[in-house]
Amino acid sequence: MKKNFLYVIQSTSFDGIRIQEALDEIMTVAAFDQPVSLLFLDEGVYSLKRGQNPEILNLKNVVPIFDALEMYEIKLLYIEDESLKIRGLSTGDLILPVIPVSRSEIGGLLENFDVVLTG
Amino acid sequence: MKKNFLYVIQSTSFDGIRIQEALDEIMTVAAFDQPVSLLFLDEGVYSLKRGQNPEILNLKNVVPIFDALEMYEIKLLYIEDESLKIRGLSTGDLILPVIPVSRSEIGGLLENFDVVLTG
Amino acid sequence: MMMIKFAIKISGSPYHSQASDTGYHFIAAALRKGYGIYRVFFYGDGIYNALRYASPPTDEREIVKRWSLLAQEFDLDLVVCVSAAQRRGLLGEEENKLLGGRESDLAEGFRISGLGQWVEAMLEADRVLVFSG
Amino acid sequence: MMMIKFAIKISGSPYHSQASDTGYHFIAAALRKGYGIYRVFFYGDGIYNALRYASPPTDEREIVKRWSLLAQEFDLDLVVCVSAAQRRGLLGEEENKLLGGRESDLAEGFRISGLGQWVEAMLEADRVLVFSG
Amino acid sequence: MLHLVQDSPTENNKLVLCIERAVPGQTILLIEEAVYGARCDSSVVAQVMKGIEVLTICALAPDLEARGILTEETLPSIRRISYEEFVDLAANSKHIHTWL
Amino acid sequence: MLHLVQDSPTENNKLVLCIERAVPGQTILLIEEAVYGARCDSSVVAQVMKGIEVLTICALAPDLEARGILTEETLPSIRRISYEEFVDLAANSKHIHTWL
Repeated sequence: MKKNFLYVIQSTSFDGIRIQEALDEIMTVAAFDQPVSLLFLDEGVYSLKRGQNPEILNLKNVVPIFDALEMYEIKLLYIEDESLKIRGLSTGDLILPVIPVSRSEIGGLLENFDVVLTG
Repeated sequence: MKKNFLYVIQSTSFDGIRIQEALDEIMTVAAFDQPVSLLFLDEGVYSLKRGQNPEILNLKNVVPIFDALEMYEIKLLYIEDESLKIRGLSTGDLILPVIPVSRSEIGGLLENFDVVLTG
Repeated sequence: MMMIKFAIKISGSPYHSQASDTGYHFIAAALRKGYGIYRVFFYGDGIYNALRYASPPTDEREIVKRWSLLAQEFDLDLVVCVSAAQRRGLLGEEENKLLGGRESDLAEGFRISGLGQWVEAMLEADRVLVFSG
Repeated sequence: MMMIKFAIKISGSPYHSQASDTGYHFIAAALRKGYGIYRVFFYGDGIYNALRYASPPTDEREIVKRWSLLAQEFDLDLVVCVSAAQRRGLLGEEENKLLGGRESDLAEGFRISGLGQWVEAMLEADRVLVFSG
Repeated sequence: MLHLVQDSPTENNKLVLCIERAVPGQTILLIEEAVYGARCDSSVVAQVMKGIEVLTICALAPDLEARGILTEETLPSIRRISYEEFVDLAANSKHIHTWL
Repeated sequence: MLHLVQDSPTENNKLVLCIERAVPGQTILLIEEAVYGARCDSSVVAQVMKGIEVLTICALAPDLEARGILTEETLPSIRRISYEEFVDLAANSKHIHTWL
């Protein structure tokens, strides 16, 4: 059985360990050989920002995990353009290549997947 | 030793049991014979709204606890005018008499107390 | 038509938001209507829903106990994520055995297992729903 | 001039927000600078900071253990609110005795007591500070 | 597709964002604190009214009643639904997303 | 008086509300997610600049650094302070309030 998964990342890497636990879940889905895509929006776009040093706060750095996603065949990373812009960011400020989508397309995008989840 | 306490209530009665635990704390302060006042702002103004029925959700109704505050000599309830207005409420919609203060007065009001706390 | 089956993730702590309440009421309503609940998976701070010794005052709902009762009544599969639970300090029977036969902190009707159980539930169920704080 | 003494309330669960981290770093910095911490009071979901068996992966900070170590190093008074803890399922030594001598879930260096301890701390300390999620 | 929104519109802008992201024909269910967004005099009533033109917006009745929000206080085009109807709605929606 | 703000200005409006509530001479310390509000190109830079005219606004340096926010990205009139300076600031403020 195959389902097409989309995880929506809506929080920064500093909102407790929400993202870290979401990534554990995402890796598990990928380990079941299921296709997974990610969509970053709202505060979630900060989690891909370059130059983060969570180690300063003794927090785990999730950037290497994001980097490893490709090995898990997780290749499609979408990002909401408006979420980036209002935070003064552009795709060049991010650690990974992403596919920008506009806010008005989000509802349609979600329907392209079998399962949509909150990270 | 006497200190003058102000509790700032910033959440509704449905944000977990934040308000219920704040009220337990407030009652304990009052039981130590310390003067306590309350300031409601942001979502917190909803907690005084008339006609709430948390029992429908099997949640505890905190309105009787607010009613009992007077017995504990907790008589000064401040409310931020702007917080009420943006929620379409007026003091007439509330279960208890309150003293309206404007947003620009809040910073000064807080300095009138010895201890300011988050409920 | 076969009845729709749900896979449900609860990731809110019992007293910090309404997530656990809404999840409970949704699941109870679904079961009473004859829908299937393939599995309920407790993740993140949701694992605190399974602390056996929760003893709220008598005038409050018993969040942990009502999960246990629902599980009993409907043969519901309540799974607590092992990694989320270990990180936070809720041990299952096996870990407690290693600690010299200490009694488990896990409430009746819950079991501890891995994230794979959640992925399997998402693959088997018709609908996936998250209640989070 | 006498050194300022702080009374500090932590009411965020360890993994849901940064509250426990910020509180820890503030308190550690204050103690190292010679300020007094009259008491740290764990309330609401903050009580989950005191779960003895928390076992995070080895590459993560140990939130519970570092509180215990700080308490030991600086003779810090860490108090967990009894009503918040009972409601959520964290029992102290006395309740465990009633359950037949079960080992306590409370981590080293913490003690369980009532809200009065928090009010007393607020009255005795020079500054009151809340870290909440 | 069913969108679930749980935050009050005066707490943050999740409800407005959800309305902007949903596409015509989709459904938004207001639960928990988000039911304040069903009120006729909410601060986001203009955006909600605009959303209703192309979306179906419902609100969870027990959450409304618990907060003392009367039927006459809510927008007439927002249907109040029970937990049972919530379950049916979820069963009939191939996609469900919770907006945190 | 010291005001502590911990939420990102794009998550909710707590920072702006705090600026509106603080009175001249008071201090606001941005901690945790609120440090995004120290950026020159934040969405609330106008309100922050207006606040700085009458208030002191600082930001917790470790929270900035952890998020990769460089000194040149933040408003020059917002001082970056260490945990040790945070403690001194709190010790010197008769009143401290955490805005949840």
